[in-house]
Amino acid sequence: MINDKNSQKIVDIIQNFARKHSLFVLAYGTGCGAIEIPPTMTSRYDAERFGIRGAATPRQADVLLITGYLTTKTVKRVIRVYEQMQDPKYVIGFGSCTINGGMYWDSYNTIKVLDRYLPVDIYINGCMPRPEAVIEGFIKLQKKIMEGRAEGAKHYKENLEWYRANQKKVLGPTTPHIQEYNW
Amino acid sequence: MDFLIKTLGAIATIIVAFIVGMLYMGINRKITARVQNRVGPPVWQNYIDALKLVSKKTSVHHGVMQHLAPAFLMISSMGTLLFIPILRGQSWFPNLSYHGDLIFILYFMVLGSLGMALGAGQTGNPNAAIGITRGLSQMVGFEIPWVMALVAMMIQYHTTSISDLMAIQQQHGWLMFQNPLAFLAAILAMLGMFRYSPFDIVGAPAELASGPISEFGGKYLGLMMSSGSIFAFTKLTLYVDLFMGGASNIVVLLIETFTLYLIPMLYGLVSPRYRTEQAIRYFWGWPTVLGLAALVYSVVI
Amino acid sequence: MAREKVTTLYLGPQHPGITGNMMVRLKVKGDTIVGARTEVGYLHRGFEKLQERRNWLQAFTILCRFCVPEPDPVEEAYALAVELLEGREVPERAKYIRVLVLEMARIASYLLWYGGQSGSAGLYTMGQWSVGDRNYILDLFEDLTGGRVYHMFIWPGGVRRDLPKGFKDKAMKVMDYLEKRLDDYDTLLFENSIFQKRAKGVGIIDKNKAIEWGVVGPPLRGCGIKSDIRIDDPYEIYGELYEKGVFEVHPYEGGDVWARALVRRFEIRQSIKIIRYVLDNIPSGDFYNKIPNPHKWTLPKGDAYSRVEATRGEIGFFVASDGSNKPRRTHMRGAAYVHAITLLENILIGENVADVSFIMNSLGTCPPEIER
Amino acid sequence: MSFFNLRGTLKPLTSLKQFAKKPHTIEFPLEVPETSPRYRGLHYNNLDYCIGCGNCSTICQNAAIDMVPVEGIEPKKGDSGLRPRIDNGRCCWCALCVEVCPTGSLSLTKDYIFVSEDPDEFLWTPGVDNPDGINLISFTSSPETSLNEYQRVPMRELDGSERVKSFAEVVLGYNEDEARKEAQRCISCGLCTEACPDHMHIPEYINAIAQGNDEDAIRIIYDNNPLPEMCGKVCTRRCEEVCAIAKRGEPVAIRWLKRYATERAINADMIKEIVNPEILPPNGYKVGIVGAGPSGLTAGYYLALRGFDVTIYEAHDKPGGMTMYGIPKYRLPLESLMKQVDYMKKVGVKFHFNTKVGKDISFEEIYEKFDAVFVGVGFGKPWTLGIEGEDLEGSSQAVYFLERINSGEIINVGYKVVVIGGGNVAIDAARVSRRLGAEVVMLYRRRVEDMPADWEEIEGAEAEGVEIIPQAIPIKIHGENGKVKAVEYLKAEMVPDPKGGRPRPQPIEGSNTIIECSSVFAAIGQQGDYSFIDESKFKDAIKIERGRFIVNEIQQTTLEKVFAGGDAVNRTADAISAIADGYRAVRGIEKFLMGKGK
Amino acid sequence: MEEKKAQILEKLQKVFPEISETKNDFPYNRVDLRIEKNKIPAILFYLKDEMGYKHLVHITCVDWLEEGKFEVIFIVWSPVDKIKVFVKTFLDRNNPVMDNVDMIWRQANTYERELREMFGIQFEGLVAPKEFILEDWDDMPPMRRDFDTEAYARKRFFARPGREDARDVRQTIAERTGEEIPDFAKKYSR
Repeated sequence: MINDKNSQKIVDIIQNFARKHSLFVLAYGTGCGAIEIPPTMTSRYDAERFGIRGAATPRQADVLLITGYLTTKTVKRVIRVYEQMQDPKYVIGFGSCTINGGMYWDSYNTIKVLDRYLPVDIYINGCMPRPEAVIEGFIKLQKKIMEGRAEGAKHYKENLEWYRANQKKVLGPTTPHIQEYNW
Repeated sequence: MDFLIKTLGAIATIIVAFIVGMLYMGINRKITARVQNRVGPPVWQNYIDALKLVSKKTSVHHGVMQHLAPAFLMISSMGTLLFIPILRGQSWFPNLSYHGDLIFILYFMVLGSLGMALGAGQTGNPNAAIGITRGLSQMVGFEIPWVMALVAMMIQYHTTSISDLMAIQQQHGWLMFQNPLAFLAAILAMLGMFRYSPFDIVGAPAELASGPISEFGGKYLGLMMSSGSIFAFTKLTLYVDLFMGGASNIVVLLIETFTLYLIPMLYGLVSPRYRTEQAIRYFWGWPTVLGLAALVYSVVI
Repeated sequence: MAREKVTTLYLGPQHPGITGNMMVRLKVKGDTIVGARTEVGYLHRGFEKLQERRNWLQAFTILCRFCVPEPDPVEEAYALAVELLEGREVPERAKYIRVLVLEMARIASYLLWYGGQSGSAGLYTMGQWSVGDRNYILDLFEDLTGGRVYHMFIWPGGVRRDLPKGFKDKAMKVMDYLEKRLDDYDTLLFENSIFQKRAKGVGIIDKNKAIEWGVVGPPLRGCGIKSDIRIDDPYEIYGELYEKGVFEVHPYEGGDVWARALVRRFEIRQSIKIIRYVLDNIPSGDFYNKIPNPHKWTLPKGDAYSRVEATRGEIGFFVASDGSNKPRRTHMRGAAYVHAITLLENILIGENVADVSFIMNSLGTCPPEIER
Repeated sequence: MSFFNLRGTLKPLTSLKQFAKKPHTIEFPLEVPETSPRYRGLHYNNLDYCIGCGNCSTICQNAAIDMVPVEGIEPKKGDSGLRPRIDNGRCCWCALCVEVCPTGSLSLTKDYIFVSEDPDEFLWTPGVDNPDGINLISFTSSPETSLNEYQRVPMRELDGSERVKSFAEVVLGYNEDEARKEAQRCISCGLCTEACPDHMHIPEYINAIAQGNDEDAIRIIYDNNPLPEMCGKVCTRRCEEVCAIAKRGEPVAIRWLKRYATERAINADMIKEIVNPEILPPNGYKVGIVGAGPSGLTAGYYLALRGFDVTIYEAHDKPGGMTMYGIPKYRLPLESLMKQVDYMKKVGVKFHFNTKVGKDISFEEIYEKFDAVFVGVGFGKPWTLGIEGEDLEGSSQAVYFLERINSGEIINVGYKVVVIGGGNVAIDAARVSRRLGAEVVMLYRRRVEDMPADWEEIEGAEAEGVEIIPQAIPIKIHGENGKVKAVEYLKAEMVPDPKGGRPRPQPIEGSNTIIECSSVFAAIGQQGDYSFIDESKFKDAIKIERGRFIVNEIQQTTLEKVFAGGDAVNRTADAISAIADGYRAVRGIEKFLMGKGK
Repeated sequence: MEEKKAQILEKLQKVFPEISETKNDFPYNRVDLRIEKNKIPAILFYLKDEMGYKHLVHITCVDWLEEGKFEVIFIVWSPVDKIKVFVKTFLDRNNPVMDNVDMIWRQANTYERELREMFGIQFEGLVAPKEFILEDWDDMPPMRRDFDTEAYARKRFFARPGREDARDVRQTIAERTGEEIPDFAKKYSR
């Protein structure tokens, strides 16, 4: 009948389907990109149609939206928040500044390349990306989840040392030391 | 054999309650969306959410109570469900309803919240701690009119059994017309019980992140969500049983429960949240007055 | 509830109730706040440093990131400061278009505030409506400036583009729609007894101390003091408009969240009036007094400070030039800089924990403006 | 606040009526809303219009734009061959790059969705990677909205009627404010430097002027052009032809700016003081230069700076060659040229005037005496018309006419002058004749737009009352008493060239027209006169082809000690090319001699 | 307004003869004055309490690196006079110390914290947490002119590789044509 491999496949498909259609986004406006989140979530664009909704705390969230630049002070919190989130978790880089520094490319207080510090699944370009682009980004993420390729969290765990080294370079002595952070 | 059927019946009851509760929440989201001028998620969105939450990996450990809290909630909601009659005069899903006793149910309903309180307390999240304080305060608030309404009926009909009350309503008509004061008090208490706006002070996102459940994610949250939907259905059925004489078949039950469900939902849609002390003052205001009046009315009658 | 133990509660930086990315550290006794400390810096990008490295025009594109919900007053403040420093004239038509943009920005910002204020009170329907309707204003912005959120439109010397064809009709339609919707908002929010209960008597600012404490804008008008940069230190055509009675400034007594809400409710309608007037009476002519090649555009040595009334209050821009093509120093004064730190720390004491984000919203806290 | 606010509780419930309204949600992937007609989305670059000036890359405060070579785009004059590449990980969509694009090739489109898993994908070349963007263009700049100033600061000139009264300089030059303003128009791309035969450091000195630092400008100008004031007045301005601004407007007045800067130094002492060149100690080599034309002077000056012992032999009594004798004084006053030559004398260049090589001194002598020889003899001999009556009195070559005028002779040209030709020499002859009080008619074979002369010159001539008759081919000069009486010409029509070149004039039979006149000047080109090397020793050693010396890239002729430059070498036949040749020869000679020494 | 501006200066100069430099010929409502740093609290007190300049608009600082000075500027505004007064003072860049004024306006505390952090100006008597905006900052105060933010950013953060093949237009053309741009001209290249 159904062997283990096949059943695992079916389970995966069901799981991915559920994960794809139910994305809880952590309400953390890290940068100016947060300004296009309310329009995306409210009546005009209504991201809830896709099962995207806000989650108040990292424990409940699936998606970490990095809405723009991260200052060195924020990046500590973001790393902590990311590590508090439960697998599977996804990171969306939102806006130009997550890709290569954006307009803060020469600023002394923002990180430039997000994927050195956190595994990023999807980049949405724009400054600011319009709600349509944000939704497009979510659709791409859904596709990636369905194909089972959204393995950022796994990659992070496997390459933790590399990420930690990069984080340390920016954060100095206050890099979070424990991976499992309890309040 | 009888035991087996009863067990299967109980399971079926829980499944139906889960499905219906989730469906109501889905409809809630849809109606909310429409009032808010938007399309909203599909009705089955909550099932997907629950499925996803259950499929998540969970690797948080704060203590034993934290793991038990969702179980407490589940036991409380399922237990309550099993102790109340679903349909009147039908032998389907009788479960334990013949043992159903209002006073017992009153206590059983609180069990979940207490378990939750212990669990959330163990997470050490200050938001959770404040949320619990608020939740318990609010419970103290709405329990008073709620208990008063129930006591009024107990006094009026000299019984604490739900089945008996349902039987009485068959003869005298619905209790909501027999003792409208008690019904009003109970409905106002129900607003608090459902924790929709303006009484969503426990999990108020803008104030406390999500309160007691701040530290619960993944499977725990999935369980809580499921138990919440079961509990919602349970409460609605209880109200239908108490004030609308129960339902003779599943369609009537759905209509009646949904009508009741609309009240907290629609009111919540257009109301901001009360502060904790305002909420308590609210419950100790008109609802309590109504409850007292109901008591007096039942005594006089 | 009546525990006497003082606990510390961190609100933010990741917290759904906080406006933007900042933190308030609260000392709480039961539900009552006994001490508050604002901690900012989560959004500091060193804009002023970056502006020093860019020439006068390049520095202009950074401006709208100073305060994201309402970028135009910052652009206006910078343009005004540069114009004051250089003595550059702005064509009349440009002034009208600027006022149009500023008032549109004011409406957009107030609509966002409707969402924030009611959302922090748990009334999400309001936010869904107003933030959704805000998109109509953003559509207008898109037609006019080419940008939805970041307009980068008001620049030294005038504005970047003229009004597009058919803009007036479209804008008028949006204004009509908004006026209708504002009545809906009133039904839902201002006539709501629960909102009134939440808002009255909360977050009171002392009228006598208000000016000294640096309160500006709607919070100051909410203290019953008639103060508005648009009429006190008029810029563009506001002085003229005020004299003609196109708009009014109305203070409300009380100093609480409710009074501030009323001020905003009143002003959003005034903005619609101004927009109608501007669209009807806009003169023809140039919209831009062209600056020279931006790489070689130098400003005379000196400094200037300009002030603009934004929805949060007074926005100011200090620029100092050493005679080169780059600013020597720019320094922005945000209203939130005072409101969200010393004032907030002050008025939070004695309030309920539940009201923190409620009060923050009513003050118009905007962290990017504080940290820049 | 009443204890129970019934209205306040119930009124909000009426909001629930919104349930009946249709939601205004845009269901995005299903319906895609149209963005506004001036939306600032992703870039699009029209690769054909783009000239790779890089202005977009410098205005971008995010350093988001790189200039990179693109396959299929060859660099040429006026096109750097580079195209902007956008790093969308930097771009903030401010569209300043569009506002400063001088050609208008860069624009933003309505397309704004750019989502990818791969962060490296955000580095892309607009126009190459999104060729269909041309249909979506939304945010563009027009000359009105652009940040570039497309209007040149007008140059003040004497009025046409005023000009013909004297030989006073027509162009008055910029004053300080005008010069600053004009200099600010320059976007410093440097495309012009490639078009300039001498590769002057144009953006640098214009920037110096714009920043109010005229002395630095002069210093930069003198770095590779020792006759800038002359260039500032009469240069053919190949630089302005490729000016990036000229794609949509008037080019930056590079020539006038140079003129402005160099005129700041009012005499030779001042030039020396400002330029303050570093003169290397004598290195013992001697270099002889034949001809004090632009190329010879240039070579002389820079060789002197490099420590060579330089001697210039000039046939005329004044330096400058064609620039002295061929260019009328209303364009290039004597003083300005003399000022620069005086300066050269100050840095140690030795002159022998009135010394014609081949007559007063033999070329062999020079060849033997010096370690290297530079020949910059120019084209002194004009082409003849080859028509009947050319040798009549009153008919002469425009070049000789100008030469005589410039040496101070007073010539009576009579009541009406016919000038044949359409080049700068022809125009000069015509305008000089106007100043001598004659009516002037110009005959040119082709159309006015085909005239090789500067359009400014043509306009100037017309403003002064010169009549230009295009498509006229002279066939005979009628004489009376050995004097010119009239010119007969045929009208011509333009026929396409079968080889694909520019249209050629074809005479129309029987359209003979006769203009009465008192003088005829022919100006149809010159050729070289190399009689001075007609000695057998050099005749074969120095190869000449089609009237020009054959030189390699360092201006070395086939005889290794002899270098050549100017009109006698290049085909462009203008002063700046001659200067460039001279400058190149300096480096050649230096390499040749110093390399040999080591 | 011109009269009022003159009056203000006159009045202030009477009380504070130390005022060294004044300027009130701006075409708008602004008066400038310069005073030595130890008189700052006194003149601000006077402006606020005696003359009605109750609203502290701004405190800012300009770094004149070449002259070795910090210029601290206080801008105050009177809702009655409707005039801005700029009170300026110079500090020695090597020893930037001045008096704290947050007892006059509480919000000055925030400004002073910022200036302390961004310029390293020490306000004597300022009570506030050490860090304001930055966290674990280990370099010189970043708003000083001699702090090179780009170099710092390059040192501390990563930039995405792949853009090294960018060419400078001017350089490319110069290379192609063999033009040698002399060193003294290079500062004018773009």
